[in-house]
Amino acid sequence: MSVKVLFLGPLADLEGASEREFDAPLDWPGLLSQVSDNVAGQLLEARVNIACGGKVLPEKTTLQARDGDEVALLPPVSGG
Amino acid sequence: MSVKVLFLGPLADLEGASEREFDAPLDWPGLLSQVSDNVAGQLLEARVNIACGGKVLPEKTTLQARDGDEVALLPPVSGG
Amino acid sequence: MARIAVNAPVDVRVLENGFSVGEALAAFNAAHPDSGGITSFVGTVRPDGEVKALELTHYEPLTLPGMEEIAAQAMERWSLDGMLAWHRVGMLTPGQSIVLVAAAARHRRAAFEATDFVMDHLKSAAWFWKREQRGTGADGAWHWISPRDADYSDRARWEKE
Amino acid sequence: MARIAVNAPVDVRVLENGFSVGEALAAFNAAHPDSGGITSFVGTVRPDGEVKALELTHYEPLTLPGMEEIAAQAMERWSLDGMLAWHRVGMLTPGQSIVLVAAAARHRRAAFEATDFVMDHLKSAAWFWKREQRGTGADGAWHWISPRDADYSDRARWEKE
Repeated sequence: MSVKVLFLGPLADLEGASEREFDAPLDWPGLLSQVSDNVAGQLLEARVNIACGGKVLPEKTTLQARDGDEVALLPPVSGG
Repeated sequence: MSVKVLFLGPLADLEGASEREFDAPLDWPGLLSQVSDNVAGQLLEARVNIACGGKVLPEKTTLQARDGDEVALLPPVSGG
Repeated sequence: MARIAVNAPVDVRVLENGFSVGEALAAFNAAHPDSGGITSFVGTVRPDGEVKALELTHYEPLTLPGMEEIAAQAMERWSLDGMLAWHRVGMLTPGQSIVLVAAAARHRRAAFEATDFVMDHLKSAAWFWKREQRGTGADGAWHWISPRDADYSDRARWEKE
Repeated sequence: MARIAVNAPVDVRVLENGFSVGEALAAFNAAHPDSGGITSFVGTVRPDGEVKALELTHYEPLTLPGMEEIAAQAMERWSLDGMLAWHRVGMLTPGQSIVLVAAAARHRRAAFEATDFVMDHLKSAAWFWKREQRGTGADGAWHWISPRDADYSDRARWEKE
């Protein structure tokens, strides 16, 4: 009964890990309370997105991850 | 004592020749009177330029070609 | 003759290994023989300063679908015969190509604008993160590259009213 | 490795014979290893309709100096590492390349705009004239291609206030 949370890009450095397992179900308050303070601060920024089950959430505070879901924390991108 | 006049692009079709020799010196009225009527009509269009001695004339009515000069009649271009 | 083939009309790839820009463009040209104009952009790891390496990470479930969506938007917005968008991931060294975008169109303005549009979106609206290794030590230090303000304003140019 | 070499920073050519776009761009990339971005445009004889051939004539005393002036304006107006502008003359068949323009720059917007600028000027402000052979007979009929209104308005975009 767990949710895999991935820390992408610079968030992995802030968390000190590129992925962690949290108990399912996992919602927005549960996520904020279990990640590091630095990452929690980042998650409150508008430019940081969350994907669940391979879909970016239009509104990240609606996160409702269930057992087996993969949640990705997506900081501002820089491609090209 | 002659000036070589080149008819570039579609002007060669209008003139029926790609080059002709005119007596030197050759000025703007002399040019207009010796080319075909069709080409003379084109020369009066703002988008038709004249080069003399390898330089485009800023004001074509100032043409003053001397013996040995090459005069080029340059219709609207289409490159690329 | 090109040794590689590209898909028509749209060829979008996330590449784990290096690629030849010349071969890719030759193949793209070959795939669009009826297009009057082809515009391309290639972005390369600059060997400036002390940069030793560039690492590009991505989030695989989103990366390719996101790039395909960007290409589809370009195909819909302009009258294009074809579009290519290739983006590297992994470890790159100075001089290697990061990204290649090309557009084939009957008219050159469409090709220019579509290539420009796709690049602006790959820069700041596709799921890549990059960091550079700089410094003089054996390992050097890694620095994440943040998007520049210009990257956001470049992309905002395309927002419809 | 590229079999041809391009001059840096500026390589302007009027070409009597066909050229390989892939090789030219590979050589241009090789000549500008420090540039982060390279934009290119290639224009090709379209095999649409009944076109059998395209003939490009020019006025040699003006052609190359005029193209060099266009390239110099681009180098002055944008911060560029390099510029390539090649234009064919003579008889071309469908599928052959007419023109290749490329710009190398640190920032991609400069490369895009400079390539766009040079193309707009080669279209309607360089000393080339082109005509197409169309039709079903053995010889077909030749038709001069006039510049389009769009060619003039595209170029007018670059006029400074």
